Amino acid sequence: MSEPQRAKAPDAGEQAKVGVYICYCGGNISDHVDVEKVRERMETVPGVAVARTNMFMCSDPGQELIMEDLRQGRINRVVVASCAPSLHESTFRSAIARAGGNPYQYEHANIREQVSWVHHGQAATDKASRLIAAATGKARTLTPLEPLRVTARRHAVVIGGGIAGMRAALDLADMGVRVALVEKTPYLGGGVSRLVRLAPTGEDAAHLVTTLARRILEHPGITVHAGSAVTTFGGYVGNFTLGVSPVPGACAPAGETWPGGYVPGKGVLVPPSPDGGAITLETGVVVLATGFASYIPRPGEYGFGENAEVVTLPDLIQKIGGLEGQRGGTLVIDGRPIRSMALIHCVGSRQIPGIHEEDANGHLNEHCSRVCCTSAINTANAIREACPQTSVYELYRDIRTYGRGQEELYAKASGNRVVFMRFGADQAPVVQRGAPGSGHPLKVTVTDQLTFGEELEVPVDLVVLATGMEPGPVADLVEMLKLPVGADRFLLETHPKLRPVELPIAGIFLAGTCQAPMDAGETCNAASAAAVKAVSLLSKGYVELDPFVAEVDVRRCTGTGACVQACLNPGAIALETMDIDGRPVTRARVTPALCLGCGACVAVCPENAIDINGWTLAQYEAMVDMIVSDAVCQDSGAVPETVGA
Amino acid sequence: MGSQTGATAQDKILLLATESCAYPGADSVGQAHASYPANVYVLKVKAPVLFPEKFYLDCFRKGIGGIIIMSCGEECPYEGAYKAMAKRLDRVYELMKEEGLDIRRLRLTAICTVCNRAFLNEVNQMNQIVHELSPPVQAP
Amino acid sequence: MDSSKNAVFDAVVIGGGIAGLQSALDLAGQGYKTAVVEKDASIGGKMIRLSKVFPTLDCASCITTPKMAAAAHHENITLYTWCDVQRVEKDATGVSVSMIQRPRYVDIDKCIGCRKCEYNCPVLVPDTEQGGFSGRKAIRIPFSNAIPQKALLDVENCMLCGKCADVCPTKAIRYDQKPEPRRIAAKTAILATGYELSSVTGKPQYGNGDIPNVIDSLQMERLLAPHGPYGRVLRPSDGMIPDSIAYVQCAGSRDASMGVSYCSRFCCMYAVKQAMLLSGSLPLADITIYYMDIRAFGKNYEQFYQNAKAMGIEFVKAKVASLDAGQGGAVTVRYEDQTGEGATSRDHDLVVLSMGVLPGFAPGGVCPVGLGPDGFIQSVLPKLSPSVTDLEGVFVAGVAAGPKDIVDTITEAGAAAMQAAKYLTALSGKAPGAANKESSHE
Amino acid sequence: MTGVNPEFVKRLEPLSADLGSACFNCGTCAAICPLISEHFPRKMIRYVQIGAQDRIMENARELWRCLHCGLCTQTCPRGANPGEVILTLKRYVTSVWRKS
Repeated sequence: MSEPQRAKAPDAGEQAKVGVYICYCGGNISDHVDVEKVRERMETVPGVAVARTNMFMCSDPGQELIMEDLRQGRINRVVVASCAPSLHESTFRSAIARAGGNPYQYEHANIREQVSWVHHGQAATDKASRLIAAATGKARTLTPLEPLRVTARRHAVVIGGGIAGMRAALDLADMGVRVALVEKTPYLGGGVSRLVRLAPTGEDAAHLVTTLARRILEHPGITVHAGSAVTTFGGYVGNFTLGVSPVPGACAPAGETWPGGYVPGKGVLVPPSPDGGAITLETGVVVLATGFASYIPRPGEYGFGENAEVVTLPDLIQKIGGLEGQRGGTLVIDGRPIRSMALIHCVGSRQIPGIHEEDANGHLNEHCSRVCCTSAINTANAIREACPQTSVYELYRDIRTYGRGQEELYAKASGNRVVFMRFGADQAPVVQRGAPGSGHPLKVTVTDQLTFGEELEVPVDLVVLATGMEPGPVADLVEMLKLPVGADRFLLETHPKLRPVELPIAGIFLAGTCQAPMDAGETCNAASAAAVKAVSLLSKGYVELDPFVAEVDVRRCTGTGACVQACLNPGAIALETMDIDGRPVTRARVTPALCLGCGACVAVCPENAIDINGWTLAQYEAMVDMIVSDAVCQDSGAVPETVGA
Repeated sequence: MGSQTGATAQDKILLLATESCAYPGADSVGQAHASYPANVYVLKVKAPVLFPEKFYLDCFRKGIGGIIIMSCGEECPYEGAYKAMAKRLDRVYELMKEEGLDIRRLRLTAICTVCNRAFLNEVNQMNQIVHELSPPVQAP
Repeated sequence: MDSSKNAVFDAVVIGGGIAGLQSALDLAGQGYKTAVVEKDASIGGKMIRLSKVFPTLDCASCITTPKMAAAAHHENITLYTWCDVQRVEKDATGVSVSMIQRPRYVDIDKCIGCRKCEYNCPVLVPDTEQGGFSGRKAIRIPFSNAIPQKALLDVENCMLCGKCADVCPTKAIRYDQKPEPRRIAAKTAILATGYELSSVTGKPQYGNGDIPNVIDSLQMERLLAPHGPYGRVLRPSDGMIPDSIAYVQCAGSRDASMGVSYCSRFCCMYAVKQAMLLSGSLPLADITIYYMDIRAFGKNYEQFYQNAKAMGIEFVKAKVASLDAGQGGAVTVRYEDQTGEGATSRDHDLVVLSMGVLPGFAPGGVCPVGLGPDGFIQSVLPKLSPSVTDLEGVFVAGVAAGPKDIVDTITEAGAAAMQAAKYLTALSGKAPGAANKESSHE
Repeated sequence: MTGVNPEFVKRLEPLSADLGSACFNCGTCAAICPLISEHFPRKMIRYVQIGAQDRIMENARELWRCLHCGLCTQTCPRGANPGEVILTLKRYVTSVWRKS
């Protein structure tokens, strides 16, 4: 085994004593890995002072094992072998810190997701042994590190002026954080402005939007940049820089309305900003509240685009508004009486490969859009209550009135004699022109599972497609901010339960439907949750960052400048003249807050004089040595051979 | 230098998996309990651009049979890192040829956090390759 | 951890489940001194008792324990476990919570959680933490990953033999411990009181709990948990490995005949999740889910449901009408095959009732907060700020405000912490804007 | 092919206060009915919902097998009162038969 080539100075003189802690994970690991055998093997690994096991290493007693060994001075490096580091690395780092150790003298071996859940028998035990041995190889050379402290601007940029963006902006501003709200259109209100009465409690969308928008416009801590978009992005948590420019053509038609007034379908018109042109915003955090797009049916999908009588639900909602003047009789749309209408659910949602057709870009919307069932039923109720002469049929796959008060809305629809019909994913209803003389322009035929699989024919005057939510058009932001996107193309949170409104990029948060379909209440909850994370991050005036940045060993550096050439974040590393042993010399120097920690510099240094703290090349070499070494175990079938350890 | 004995060491496959994409991708395969050969070892890296040419050649010398660099591809959080690394790999391939190493032993691929099928494909293919090829270093 | 009789905080969170813990962490993270009051002997709520969670199939313990540990170790958080809230009062000065610290019969400061008492206790009773399928001692650590890891004596079953006191290395057993009143004063409160599973006795047609091998969904969570009672899935009556398992959806929800008309929101997904876990541990078993509508509405839930279908789990659209004990421990399920021949019956080795949820807290006489017709705490701003209640300065998070899955609960808990923080800020006058203005006018 | 007829239900309205509109077709009544298997009584409720008058007349004899034990009404999750719907249909069918 090769000894570390470059042990760091602070560690000199202190012999590495590694503690290895192996988790049973209540059988998750121990069902496939012989944990006690692994522990025995680890006791023979050079540098390992103790090796212990526990049912749940993450539990208090498990952590206590580690802390006690540290306190007693039995160990000074820690290796925990358990589940994925994403789950518990921070748990163990903080346990080490509580016991007075340095949390960065820690290495994690992933023997659940990458061993016990994918391999079985002897092979699993052997692989776990080698992985843990490799972790000890790295741990032996880990030096104490301190987190970087970066001053953070008490300022937030919120991108998107729908209810998510407005909710987050108000919460932040009420906590004393200055906020710049950037909205592409000249209006505040987003998706909710395209609604009328919100299910299930019947709030007036215009009132909700107006309430939030007025408070935003009056708030001294909030500046609104409407009709503007983010065009450049740079910096890091606490100190982001965003370029914001006017969107060409994004202005309200002159004379259409007045600043501060509500325009149905659009929102509250924002007074033009005094500065007008392109500006630069310097900010501590960014909240993404970019919203969703409504699915547009393909031409011919349920007769859409081919029949004027086929419309989408969002279009219908705007057309009928509050159903003013439509009391007591038959619903009239554009002068045409609607005696019978069919609402078809799951249009552009819950699409299944092999059954549904992909869009022009090869995408299928496999997700459920969450809000359409309740929205469709809400609309059906409004119509049936205002216009009892209009019959309403709902053709669905599953009724998903999941939320509080929503099942009651569904029951009410039944009471209102909305007729529900259920179709299978592979038996979509067919929309055709009605027979001449039928008195209805369209007919819908459906194999109805509620009627024992009989085929029903429904003559209708209108077909309404309950279209789903799609990810909004944010490709530019995804590109600029390097945002992670899920298989469903919505922005992807770090973890749905551990960190539901956070991204892997520190200081950037998710609010609302840019992440997944949500209703208004859920959107505001998500926005407030994002705001609370942002406020916590800014509360101290500084942000602590991981110390995994490049560091130059000035004794080895000869000032070739290769690292400066290779650096991917210009400015993070530069050549400087400095005094060493009384002589002025040119050496490389890193600005830690700008360093991305990517290591591009490491590979090119001819002198091996630069490394990423906590991820050094020598540590990788040590890990590879331990993986290939047969010191801890022989692979099954291998010729047994003793190796000098 | 560690031991290079035993007929098994050359079978080992190293995955250099990026912390933001491929490493959680490997975890996702685990969450799905999808089995793959146990000679595959995942090392977490911030960005594979860190490794100089020599690192790869040393790995083969030590007996690693195959290396898959599982990067984030175009989604790489470090702008320009992917390109810089791809360029470096061209030189690694040249050096491998000079040393008589089959260049199929080293692959660069992009694996996302939910790319379970792609992950399994890659490791199974590499496993087949290292089984077909004779060990990169001859056992003494 | 547990603190003195009278204490003053910025915020008090009632309920130490995942909602309460997340709210407390988000308040403490901003520097607010926060108390968490929990009726159980451990924090962690329902979530820590689950096996794995949908749609990621992470083990519940792995997701919950970091938050439990973070709360327990946070310098700004004080935990009060095993406490019964008597009164929550709101006046001009803030919120005061009167409660009774129930006796553990163990000196919590002395107990080191070594379990010697538990190992030596001769009294064995059914362990409700394991679905009643295995035994526990009269004195025990509540469950393996409980926080705090402190022993608890069950006085109803203890026969006062004195063995625990004899073996306790720290002399922590206190047979004479008495309930102690405590009082907490704070400026704001978050109600995160969670839920209870609805009762199997709610519908006589489902057997009132008397049919062997009919279990509820939390019992199945224990059977599936890696640290469950058997370590594998066996049916309770005879230890047989079940070949055929059925789920009865809406067994405690969407049913006026049981008095619960609302949808409990997460039963579909936990049934699909359990079915997937079962088909992993029992690859040969047939798994059938009887349902009315599969409500897979959350992020990646539909994809999860479609995966379950692709794995061969059978979904039958029918509300089960009745259950009966069949031959040899089987359970006969009676339902209407809607696209087939009509009313029919099928036998399964094991039947799981997907129970719904009932409010975990009846505030009547305790806290003057407004309730909805469903008995859950009412939000006065369900769209703009769902955590705002009709009591100024008192907020609500999680299932206390209506059924909700873990993802939505955690998000709402963050939102409640935000609203509480704004309320505190407005009170102190340090920041512009006024939270109370918002709660009355939005 | 079965045609739907929203007008049909209006003919039943004078005969009853409850036409099973609350029914969400869960099938409890069909499975709980001790006398008749197949889809009864949900079948009748469903035909009322979609206005399939012909189907009701074709299957009218089933109505008289119902003894009004009340089990369906008692267990209905939506409180849709299937027993009352069957009674209403008996009245309706009788009136049609009388006329013809």
